[in-house]
Amino acid sequence: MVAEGIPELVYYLGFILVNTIAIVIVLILLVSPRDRKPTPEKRAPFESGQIAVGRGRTRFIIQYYPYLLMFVVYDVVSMFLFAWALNLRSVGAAGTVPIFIFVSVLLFPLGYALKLANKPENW
Amino acid sequence: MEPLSSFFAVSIILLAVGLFGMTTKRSAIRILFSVELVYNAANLNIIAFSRLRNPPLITGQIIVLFSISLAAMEAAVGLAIIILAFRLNSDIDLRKLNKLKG
Amino acid sequence: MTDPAFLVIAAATVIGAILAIEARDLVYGAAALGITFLGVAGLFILLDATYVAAFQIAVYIGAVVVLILFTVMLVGPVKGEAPIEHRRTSLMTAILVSLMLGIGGSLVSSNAFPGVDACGASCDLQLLSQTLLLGSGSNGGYAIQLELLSFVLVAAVIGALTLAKTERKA
Amino acid sequence: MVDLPPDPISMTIQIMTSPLFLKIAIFPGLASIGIIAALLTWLDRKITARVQLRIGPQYVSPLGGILQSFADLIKLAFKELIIPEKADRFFFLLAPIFGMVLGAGLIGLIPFSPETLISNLEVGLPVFLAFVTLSPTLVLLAGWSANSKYPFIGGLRSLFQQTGYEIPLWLSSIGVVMMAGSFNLSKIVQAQSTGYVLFGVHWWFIVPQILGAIIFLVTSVAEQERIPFDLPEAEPEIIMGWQAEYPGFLFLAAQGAGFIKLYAFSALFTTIYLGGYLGPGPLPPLFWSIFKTTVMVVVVILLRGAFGRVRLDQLLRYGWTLLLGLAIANIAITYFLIEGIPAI
Repeated sequence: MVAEGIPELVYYLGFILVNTIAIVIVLILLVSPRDRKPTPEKRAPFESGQIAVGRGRTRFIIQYYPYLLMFVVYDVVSMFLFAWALNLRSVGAAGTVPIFIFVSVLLFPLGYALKLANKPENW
Repeated sequence: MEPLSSFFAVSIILLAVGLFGMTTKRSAIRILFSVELVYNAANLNIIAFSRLRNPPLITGQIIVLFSISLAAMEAAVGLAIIILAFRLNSDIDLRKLNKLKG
Repeated sequence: MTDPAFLVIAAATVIGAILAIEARDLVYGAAALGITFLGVAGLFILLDATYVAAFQIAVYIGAVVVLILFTVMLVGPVKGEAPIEHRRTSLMTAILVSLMLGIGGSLVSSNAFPGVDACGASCDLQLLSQTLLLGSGSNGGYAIQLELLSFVLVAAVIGALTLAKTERKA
Repeated sequence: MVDLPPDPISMTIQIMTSPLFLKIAIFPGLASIGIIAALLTWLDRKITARVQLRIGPQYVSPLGGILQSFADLIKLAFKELIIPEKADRFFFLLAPIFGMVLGAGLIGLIPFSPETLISNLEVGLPVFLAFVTLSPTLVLLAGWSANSKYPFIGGLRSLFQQTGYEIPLWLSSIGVVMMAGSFNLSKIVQAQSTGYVLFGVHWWFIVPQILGAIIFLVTSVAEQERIPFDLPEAEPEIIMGWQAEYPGFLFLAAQGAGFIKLYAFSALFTTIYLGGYLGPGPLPPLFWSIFKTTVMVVVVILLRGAFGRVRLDQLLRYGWTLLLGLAIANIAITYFLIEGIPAI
């Protein structure tokens, strides 16, 4: 006897596997005849029709890095909130207080991150 | 069903790979990868040991929830340090970060 | 009898871990690390810890891998890592690794730990949040630890932000 | 007694006609996902054209050019596959294909009727949302791999946008979990038939969760990178963004992944807010789920005709202040709806 939910998971993983195989096969079947010796002009990056200058991976946006950090924090917060919400009716007020404190403490770094991200001269 | 010792074996291999990376690599990001691997080995071990009893110890799962959260924050701080080091030195090779050496 | 699902997931985990350390390009290393995290999540599912697996996918693959990729792309291509110089370090590592692998092998061969039985209703998801917030039996719950975790998170985030921002020259 | 070796032909027929295989292969699985993605492409073009007082595709087939996207598929499939110089081939090829797989994997979790579902996971909703979290990684890798400036800008924009709007999406769906007391999507649908009671009538979760539903709709449009939140592929600014360098079939895959995502998010909205397959009258459950999903798809497409595009800093500030605050407020309101207002 296996636990409830485990065979479902196997179906699901199988479904994803079948998807992958099907899409790859379709791609291989439909893949068009390739040019064996493409000219350099053909292989040049498109870049909105202009001649590419310099390295491709420049123009980095770092100003919004604080938001990325807040995403890490709030990912953790929302996973804990999910655990609380699942069992709200039996946990009741006694279990809600710690979660409430947890969320409200984590509002402070959000304020700091917003303040930093809105000042481009910091980055 | 799979014996628990197989899970311990996977955990030990992850730990060994992580330790190997920590001792032999020089790039700071690579060492961060190793630390994450060691974290994962520990988490896997805790979950596997919590299944040793039937019904399983739910405390093991809760410890792993905390551990994952802390590992995420450790990665965030570590990467911030790497960004700072890159800004100051334009290199993240740990053996070249020796400006504090007298 | 080895479960084929276990074999596939474990192989993906181990190969991902080795690639994460050894892949030449750091972006490939980060992607391989993501595969390892996904494999560990799969092993959690095989151990009936489904919520922990979802947590692992969301936090590790959703957040940590993205953050690592962002930093790797910011830092740009590394100019080739120099090979190991200190022979002593590599020797130590080799001894350590072989010792670990020996222990692992003996663990697998001896049937020290029995197979896991399916847990059915006792693996109920509701139990997790119940224990987390209120505790069960003599255990008083993890509310204090949760608050401590929130303070650690605040400290870590403010520290990381302060480190990463640039000081304006006055 | 010797076991007869099973006849391969009859075994194949048996497997091919088993309900699980039919579900995976036809509906709600592979074949239907492909056809629906093609039809949604047509619907998107047609409705947007009507909003802008144009006609839209009309030549392929008498029914208002309904076969236009199939014709496009054939055209794009026979285009030459040009991979730009210095591009990272592995991630360049992998990202759009894996995006399609991810979208199709989301469909596998949706219950279209009590029987028509591929997997009935006990942690269905978190798994759906956790899979959605994987997509910024893919878009970032796609933008990085092309080694060109506009795709890289698009990839980074997508990273900030999708991670920023992920959090209100999660927090707004927490309200549903609080009301239903389960992560299982089938149980969430069932909870809506016996769930919230107001004026002696059972209501779907859109009534007590109206604020959450609005936040969910807005953030899911942002996750799908559609107007007004299509900054990562903004055509006038950065020329399709991360899709700029994709040739023929890979461009089709990237676009198709977007439409599969539109379908999956509309189906999830139907499931958790609009009562899924529940509905009045003698009509079958399957009809109701498909009907409501279609309505949601049309609503999202109409948004495209009605709005302009926001700027990246505005987008992120709204997401992290207004939407996040409203989502937390929604959780508080839901808590008081369930537990009652405490007497002070």
